[in-house]
Formats: sequence, structure tokens, C-alpha cells
Amino acid sequence: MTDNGSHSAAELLAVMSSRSLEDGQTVFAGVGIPLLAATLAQRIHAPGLTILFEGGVLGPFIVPGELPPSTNEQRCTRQANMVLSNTDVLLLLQRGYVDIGFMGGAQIDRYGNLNSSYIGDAENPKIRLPGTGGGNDIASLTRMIVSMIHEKRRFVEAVDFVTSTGYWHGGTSRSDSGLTTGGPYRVITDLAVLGFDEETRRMKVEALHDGVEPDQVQDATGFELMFDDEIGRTEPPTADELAVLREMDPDRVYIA
Amino acid sequence: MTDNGSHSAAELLAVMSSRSLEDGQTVFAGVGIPLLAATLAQRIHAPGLTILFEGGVLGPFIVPGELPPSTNEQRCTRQANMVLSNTDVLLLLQRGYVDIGFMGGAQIDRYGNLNSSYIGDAENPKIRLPGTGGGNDIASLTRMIVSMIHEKRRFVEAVDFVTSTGYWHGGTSRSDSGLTTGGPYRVITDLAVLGFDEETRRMKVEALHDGVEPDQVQDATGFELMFDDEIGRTEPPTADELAVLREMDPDRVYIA
Amino acid sequence: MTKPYADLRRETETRDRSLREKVMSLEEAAALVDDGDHVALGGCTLSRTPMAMIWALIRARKKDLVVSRSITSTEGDLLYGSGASRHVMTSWFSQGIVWGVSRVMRHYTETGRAIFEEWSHMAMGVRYRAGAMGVPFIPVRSMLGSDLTGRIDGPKEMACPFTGDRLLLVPALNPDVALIHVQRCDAYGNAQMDGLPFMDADIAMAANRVILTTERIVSNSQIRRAPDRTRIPFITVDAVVEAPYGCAPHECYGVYEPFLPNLDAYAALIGRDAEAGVKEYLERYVYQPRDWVAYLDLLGMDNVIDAARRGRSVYND
Amino acid sequence: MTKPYADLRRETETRDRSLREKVMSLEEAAALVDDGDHVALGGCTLSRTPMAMIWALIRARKKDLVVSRSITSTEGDLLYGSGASRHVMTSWFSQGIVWGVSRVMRHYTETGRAIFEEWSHMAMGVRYRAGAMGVPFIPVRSMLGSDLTGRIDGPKEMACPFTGDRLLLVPALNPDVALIHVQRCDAYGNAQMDGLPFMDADIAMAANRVILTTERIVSNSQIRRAPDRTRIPFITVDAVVEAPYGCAPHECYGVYEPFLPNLDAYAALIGRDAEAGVKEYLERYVYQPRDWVAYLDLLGMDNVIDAARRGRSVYND
Repeated sequence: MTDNGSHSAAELLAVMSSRSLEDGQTVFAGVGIPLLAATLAQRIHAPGLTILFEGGVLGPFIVPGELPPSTNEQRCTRQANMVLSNTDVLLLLQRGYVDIGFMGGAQIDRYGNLNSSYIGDAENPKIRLPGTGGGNDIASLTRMIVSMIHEKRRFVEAVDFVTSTGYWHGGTSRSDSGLTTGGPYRVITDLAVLGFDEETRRMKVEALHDGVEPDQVQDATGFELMFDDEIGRTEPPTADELAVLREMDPDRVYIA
Repeated sequence: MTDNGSHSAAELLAVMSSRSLEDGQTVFAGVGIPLLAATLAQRIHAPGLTILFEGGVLGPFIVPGELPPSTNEQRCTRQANMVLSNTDVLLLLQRGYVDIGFMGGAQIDRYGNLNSSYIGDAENPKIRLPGTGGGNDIASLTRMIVSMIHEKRRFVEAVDFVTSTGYWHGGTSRSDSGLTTGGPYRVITDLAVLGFDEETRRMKVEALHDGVEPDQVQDATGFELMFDDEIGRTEPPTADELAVLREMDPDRVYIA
Repeated sequence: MTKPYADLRRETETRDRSLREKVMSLEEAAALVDDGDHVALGGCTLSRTPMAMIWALIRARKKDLVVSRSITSTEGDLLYGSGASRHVMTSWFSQGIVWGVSRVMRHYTETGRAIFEEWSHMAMGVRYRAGAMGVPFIPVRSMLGSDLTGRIDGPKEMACPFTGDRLLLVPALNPDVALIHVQRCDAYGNAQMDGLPFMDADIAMAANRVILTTERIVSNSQIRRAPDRTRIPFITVDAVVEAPYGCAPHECYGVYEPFLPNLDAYAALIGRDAEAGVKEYLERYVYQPRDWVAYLDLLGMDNVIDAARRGRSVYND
Repeated sequence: MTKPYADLRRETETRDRSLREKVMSLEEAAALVDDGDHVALGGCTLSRTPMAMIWALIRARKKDLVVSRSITSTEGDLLYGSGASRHVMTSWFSQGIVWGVSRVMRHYTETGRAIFEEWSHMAMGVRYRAGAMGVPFIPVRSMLGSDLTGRIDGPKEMACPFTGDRLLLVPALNPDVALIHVQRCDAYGNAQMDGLPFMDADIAMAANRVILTTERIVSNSQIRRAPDRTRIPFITVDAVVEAPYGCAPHECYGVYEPFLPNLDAYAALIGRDAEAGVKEYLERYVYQPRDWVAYLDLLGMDNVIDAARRGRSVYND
């Protein structure tokens, strides 16, 4: 992993993801970077943020040093406001109570379609991946933030399999398919913060991290990126942000 | 009300209804005669009978002298095995967990259609009745036992309004309408026990109560009844049965 | 009747769903309800009726509300009689089995001055559930063949594309406001109910605003000690009002049973003259009292004590 | 895939749904499962997995089971490796985030010897819920546009007759058998679960037979003192088996957390050689032990004590 100075790539992803969250939002988060990002946001600038776990947890309070190993185990329910069935927590997405869902994936394409099912041909795959889980539901029903390491083998011309629909074939094709709400909101990598063009729905670079040049991002991407006329620069992680992350994950299970 | 000797008409209905229940069945019962009938069956011949209340109660144990005033109040939950939402208890009918539902109504016709909505024209009714409640769901989704006082104004040529579909227009019309399960099973009155012809689905007399003659039943009915070639005779309520009823309802709220 | 999905999503998105204190008075909560709103009521018949909030809406002279509920009892009479609603959507409408058919409901509907839109009980529940799930309909196998479907707005028959079965698609209900009374909740609106759940969880999730009245407000940390008992999450709630005996003269599971003397007196009053009776009751019990406690005082200390003694008896076993 | 309604109703009608004792051994309960059955598993990932019953089915040499679950962890590996199932229907299949993708799942699916039928997590839940409600489908607004719908049997797109929205109708799942592990139930099968509910209540209602394993069997009168805590009613249950630590090495809320040393050792074993590894694990932990307690003995007293200490800590606050 890239290490921009005094922090790891994982820490950079967590910090940049957390800054994409706003106070008062309700956020669907998995364990790892998403949960760290959401917890960091609660501590720094979004005290009224509500976290949801796919295992059926609404409004947990994460205890530093006791990060849950998955979102479906009892450790997730610590001091939660409510536990409910997986079905019902996922239906909150469909009903519209969720503002942001965090996602990952093995591959992403220019329209934000994600693959977490098959590497190679689905009929005869090179690798059978673990599958969608609630990922497809998040991608279908709310705005998603994708958090990924920026590599050419991950940012591909065409995903081998559309597990989670982004802007599909671009333009209005997503809403034409029946997915009339949500869609990819941001892609946050260790190189840049990316968004999607309003019209074509192609991925575009919004801001570069400290010390990263545009070519470096394009070189790490398997398709042609759009660049804003004036490309922003993200502020590097602050000491406060890094301190919170390291307090949350003292054993560096996720932030190494 | 008719009083056949040493018991009231209500007691007769409760006893005859209880005898239509079999051990092991799951029964949807309202307060009043249905609940008395089900409780009586549990005490006399069907200890494994399960009672359901529309308010959301599964397997209550009714305490003598503490009959609940409706099926939607806390008294119904006394020592119940489970309480659940109204929606979920009614969905048990649709899923198929219920064997028998008890019903009443202001009017019934030859095909077992029931009216509990309007007397007169629905557009301009003489009487607006309280409505279906779960009655339509019971009639639509399981076998029903109707328990009514036998009067010409109740047993009518055509109900003013089909609140709860019985065999609809007779023949296969019920299942043609989409109601492929259940249907009227028995009508129990203070004069007789009635069923429905297998083919035409017309109401027919199966057995007469003690001291009742066929003409008396036909005279109390606003449409032409079918009679079995050999009409049975019901056994009068036993002292045991009446004793249980009077223990359950010592103030004679329902059995007067 | 089915709200377009884009509207449902936009309305929900613009709500403040954050963890924040929402405690207010009955009067302040009443201001969250607009004339003409579809107001769904929690509870069923005489149980967990959000009476204090209905009382507050009538006092605030709300008009043209469409009111929906699982089963409707005397609160429906008061809504008709006060003019707060001329349209009740429910499966059964009467004071209760022991008092017989509602004279007030009969009076207003038979004279064409109010609508009682009748759905089967299960269909009402499935409509709220569809609303809670964010789908425009759910199929049911009920109401087919009956005359009910001809007098209501919405259901559509369909042949199942999987099985060929004839089904009735019942449209989702997404009420503008839900009024729900609970035994306890915190200041953020996390509610934990005991006993019969009725349709309340689905109604809260389906609605666009939720007003909770509660016997008492407990700490958030008490809620968080038993998160598996929370039935309504704070993200759905817009107002929390502490209203002790907030269902009176109806019941609240484990806290009080119905106030029978009041219900008997009401039945006698409307039995003499439905319209004059309900208006007299409204004047005396709804408009005149200074506040909710003054209303309870009218019900009488002996009745409060008796209803509470019977109410908590469910926990004596 | 959708069971015809007439079959569903007939199968349910012929079940003995009366209040009767159903306590039996794991071996007796295993006899209620037929080769080829669709078996739905309660819990999710490492939580409340009905491991003891799965263990008993593998020991009973069941074959060709179609297994469905919310999210599948190591129990899926054991079902593939033993040949008990070659078809798992789930939304995510891997030991767990910290151990990465399942080598066993990869091995069996990539060589075409087993099927992993992938549905979205919400769609799995809605399918069970439709089954529980007795309807042939429920619409969802998910999975549209994706390649998932092309590789599974069943969903159909449709234009909503109310709103015109494009919807995906997901067909009901009515499993032949549900295996569900709970903290406590009575001898009749009234189950009260604590903590995360997962999809268990819907699965139990949807299935045609239910086998409950339980940490302990409590009296029916204990259940009846808190009927609002019952989540699975006895009318749906066919067998009750007391199996302490019945989810080991997975967790049971409030009773024990996962047995991490066993899970780490398992991951290392299959990391070396997926097929040989899972077969070695099966031999040692499933086939050889005399009984379930002998299996726990293999997991080790120190691990039992440690998992239980961590497990009950949720109630220390």
C-alpha cells in the first residue's frame, strides 16, 4: 500500500471517507474502513451521524479498541439504540431512511459499476468472490461512497460482472433500468477523490491527495478518467483525525 | 331467544360449535360464543386446540370468570404463548396455519356469503354496520364456522352486501374468484347444524337440534334449504358442557 | 392513493433524522399536523389509542383529516363529531363488542356527512407494511369476490406471473403523520412497547412524520441496555410528548385497563342522541379542560386508580 | 421455484400443529430431513448458526440438500466438503471479513462441483418474508440492472400497475425445513431469542418443518410470563433439541462469542489445501466425536470458558 508520509493508505482512505459524511446523515457501514470513517466523522464534525449495520443494528456506539469483527455479531450491538432483522435494516434503504452507503469491490468501471462476484467469466470463473451481501441493495437504493485502493487491476475498462449497479451504461441508463434513486456519489482512493459527471455519468477526478499528480491517477486507472477544469487538492489527514483512528484501532487491524 | 329447556340459545350455539372442533386444530375465535365454544372444546374433548385472537394473541389460556371484553385488549394475552401484530396473526390465515375461523354476521345467504357492512343499499344504507374486521380474511382464507340465531331476517335470499365471501354464486365460483382454499364449513344455529352441498354449494341441513322439526328450520329461513336424505339429530348439551360454560361465564354476559 | 416513489424518497430525505431531542407539548406536536393530512393511528380498538394526541388535534380545530387505523373505536366518533375528520379508513368501526354498533358512526355515515372506507383487517395491515417496506403494493389472497373491493380506492386484481393465481394487489399506505402511544421511549424517540404490538411498527416506518406520546420518557442509556426491545427507532420520530394515561379512557398494556364507567356513560349519552351526545362529550371532556391533567381529573381519581390496578395486574402472575 | 399455493396449504394442513412435546435428540431430528430437501438456516455469518444440527445432518450422511441462508460462513464449507449440499443460495459466502474469501467455496464452485446461487441480501430476506406471508412474491427495487438477475432462477421484472415504476418481483421461498438455534424455548417450541433477530422469524413461518436447537429448554409457564418476547410460535415447530453451545465455533448472542482459536486453525488448515483441509476438519470434528459434548471437548475447556465469558459480557453494562 502507498504511504503518503506519516499515515498509511488505509488511514488516508478512512480520513477522506469521513470528510464526505455530513452531520445528521444516516450511513450504512461495513466493518473496516467504512466503520472507522463513520466513527471518525462522529468524533470530529458529525456528532449527529447515525450508523447502520447490515446485521441489524441501528445507532451503535463504537467502543475504542473493541471494533467488531463483522457487522453481524453481538459486538456490533454494544449500546445500540435498536437491533432489528437483516431484512428490516436493509429495507430502510428501500424506504429511504439512509443517506449514504459505503461499498468496496474487487473491480469498478467508469460508471461506478462494481464487481464482487466473479473474476473472469461467470460461467467458468478464475476466482469466485464472496458475493454481493447487501452491496447490491446499497448500490441500488442509496447514494454510495466507494472506498478502494487505486490500482489498474481494480479500475477496469469493463467489470467482469455487474454485482452492484452504478450508473450502468452511463447517461440515464441507471434510472431507465428502474433504479430511480441513489447512485454512485464518490469514489475515494489512496490517490484522489473522484465523482461522476452529471450528464455522461463518467468517473471524474475531483481532488488529488497531497503529492499526487493527475498522470499518476490516470496511470493507475484502466479507463480514461475525466478531470475537472480546476482540480482540487485534499487537505492531508490532521493529527486529530489520525489520533482518533489510532485510538479506535490500537492494534492496527484495519489501519495498517 | 329460543330456550330449549334447561339451556339458553346462546349455550346451545356454544355447545354445538364446540363439538365441530377437533383436537389439534388451530382456531381463530372472537369473543362471545366463539371463545366459549373453543374453550369448552379444550376442556371436554380437544385439549390440544390452539386459539388465536385477531388482536394478536396465540394460545391464550382463558381464566374462568375473566373473559376478555374484546380480542384486542390486554386481558386476551393472559398466559398466552405469544403475542404478535394484528397483521402477522391475520397472515397466519393466509400462510395456512389456521384450520377454522369463527364468524358471525347480520345476514347470510344460501351460499354462505355474509354481510356485516350495510343493511339496505350501500350507497344509501338503512344501517351502516361496524364492518368486516378480520371477517373477510377468515372467510377468504380458511374454513369458517358461522354461528347465528336462526331468523328469516338473517337467513336471506340475497345479502345486501357481500362483506365476507362464502361460496359466492355457488358451484366453483368461489375458487374461480381466486379464493382457492377454505370456504364455509358449517352454520350452527339454535335450530340446526347446517353444511353446504359439495357440488352446488347450497346450504343444507345436516342435523336438527332436540325438538326441532324440518319445517321449523325452513320457516325461519328466507331461501330454500336442502335437506339430507337422512337428517341427523344432535345430542342435547350435556350437564358437563353446560357446567363448563357457566363456570367460564358466571355473570352470564354471553350465555344469557 | 399510492404515493409516487420519488415523492416518498424526497420527503424522507428532507426530514431531520439525526439523534436529537424532540420533547415537546401536546400543543406543539399538534402544530406538526396540517389540515387535510392522512393521519394513521396506532393501537387497535380500545388499546394503546393515542387519545391525548387526538384530543390535542381536536382542540387545535384540525379539519379534513383522513384517518386510518386497524380498528376504530370511540376516537373515531370524536373525530367525526368534532369535524376533525370526515373520512375514516379502517376495518371495523364501533365502540366495542359489548356496547354494540356506534350510533355516532351510523349517524354521520348514514346521513352522508362522513365516509367510513372499509378494508379487511389484514389488508389494512399489509398496506401499512408495504408502505414501511418502500414498495408500491403487496399481493394478498383476501377480499376477492367480495363487494368490499368495489367501494374502496385502489386494489387491483392480477394473475400471478409465477403461479397464475388470482391475486389482489393492495396499494401501500404512507400516512402523512402517525400518532402512536407507547409505554416508554427516550427523548430521541426510541420506543419500547410491551404487550400487543398491533400495527404500530409498520405504521411508524411507513409514515412521513411520527408523533409519539408516551407514559414516560426514559433515558437513552436505558433503551441501549436492551436494544432488542426497541420497536420504533428514533430516525422515524419527529416529536415525543410525555402524556401519562395518554390513552384514557382506553387502555395501555400493563399500565391501565379501560376506564369503564366513562365508556359506559359515553355509550349512554350517544344512545340518547348521537350527534348531541358526542358534541356534549366533546365540550365537557375535550374543549373545556385546561389541560390533559384536568381531563384526567374529570375522569376521576377513583377511576384512575382502578384502571391502573387492573392494568398492572398482567404482571402479577 | 415458487411452491404452488395448493401444495403449501396442503402440506401445512397435514402438519400436527397442536401443543405437544417435541423434545428429541439431534439424531432423531436429523431423521426429519430428507435428501434433496431445501434446508434454510437461521442466524447470519458467525451468529446463531444452527451448527449442532448441521453437524448432525452431515453425520447422518444427508445428500443433495439445497441450503439457503442470509449470509453463509464455515458451515457452508462443511456442507460442500461433506457432500451434504452442492447448492447454497445466499448473499455472501466466506468465513468472515478477517479471514478473507473461502478457499473451500472457491474450490468447489470454481471446479463446477457446487453451486453458489447469489441473491442480494435484501432479496433473500424478502423472499423468506413472502414465504412467511403466504404470497407468491413481493416486489423490490433492488438488483435491477445488475448481472445477478441473469444467474438465478426466478425473479421477474414488471411495471407497477399503480405507479408505472419498474419493479423486480422476487418469488417466495418456502423451505422444506428450517434449522434455527435459539437461546431458549419450551418443550412445545415457543422460542424467545435475544439480540440480533436476523431472518429467523420469517424463515420459521415460511418453512414446512422447523427444527429448533436451543441452549436450554425452559418451562412453558416461563414463556407465558412474557408472551411479547416469543418470536417463533410452537405451531410452526416440529422438533426441539437441547444443544448447549449449539453454535460452536460460531456465536450465540449473550451466551458465547466465536471460538476464535478453532476458527483460526480452520482457516489455516483450508489455506494449505482447501479440499483436503475441509475433509480433515470434518473427520476430526464432525465424524469422529462420540456425541456433541465430545465435540465440545475437542474445542477445549479453555475455549468454552473464554467464549462464554466474552459472550455474556453484553449484559455487563
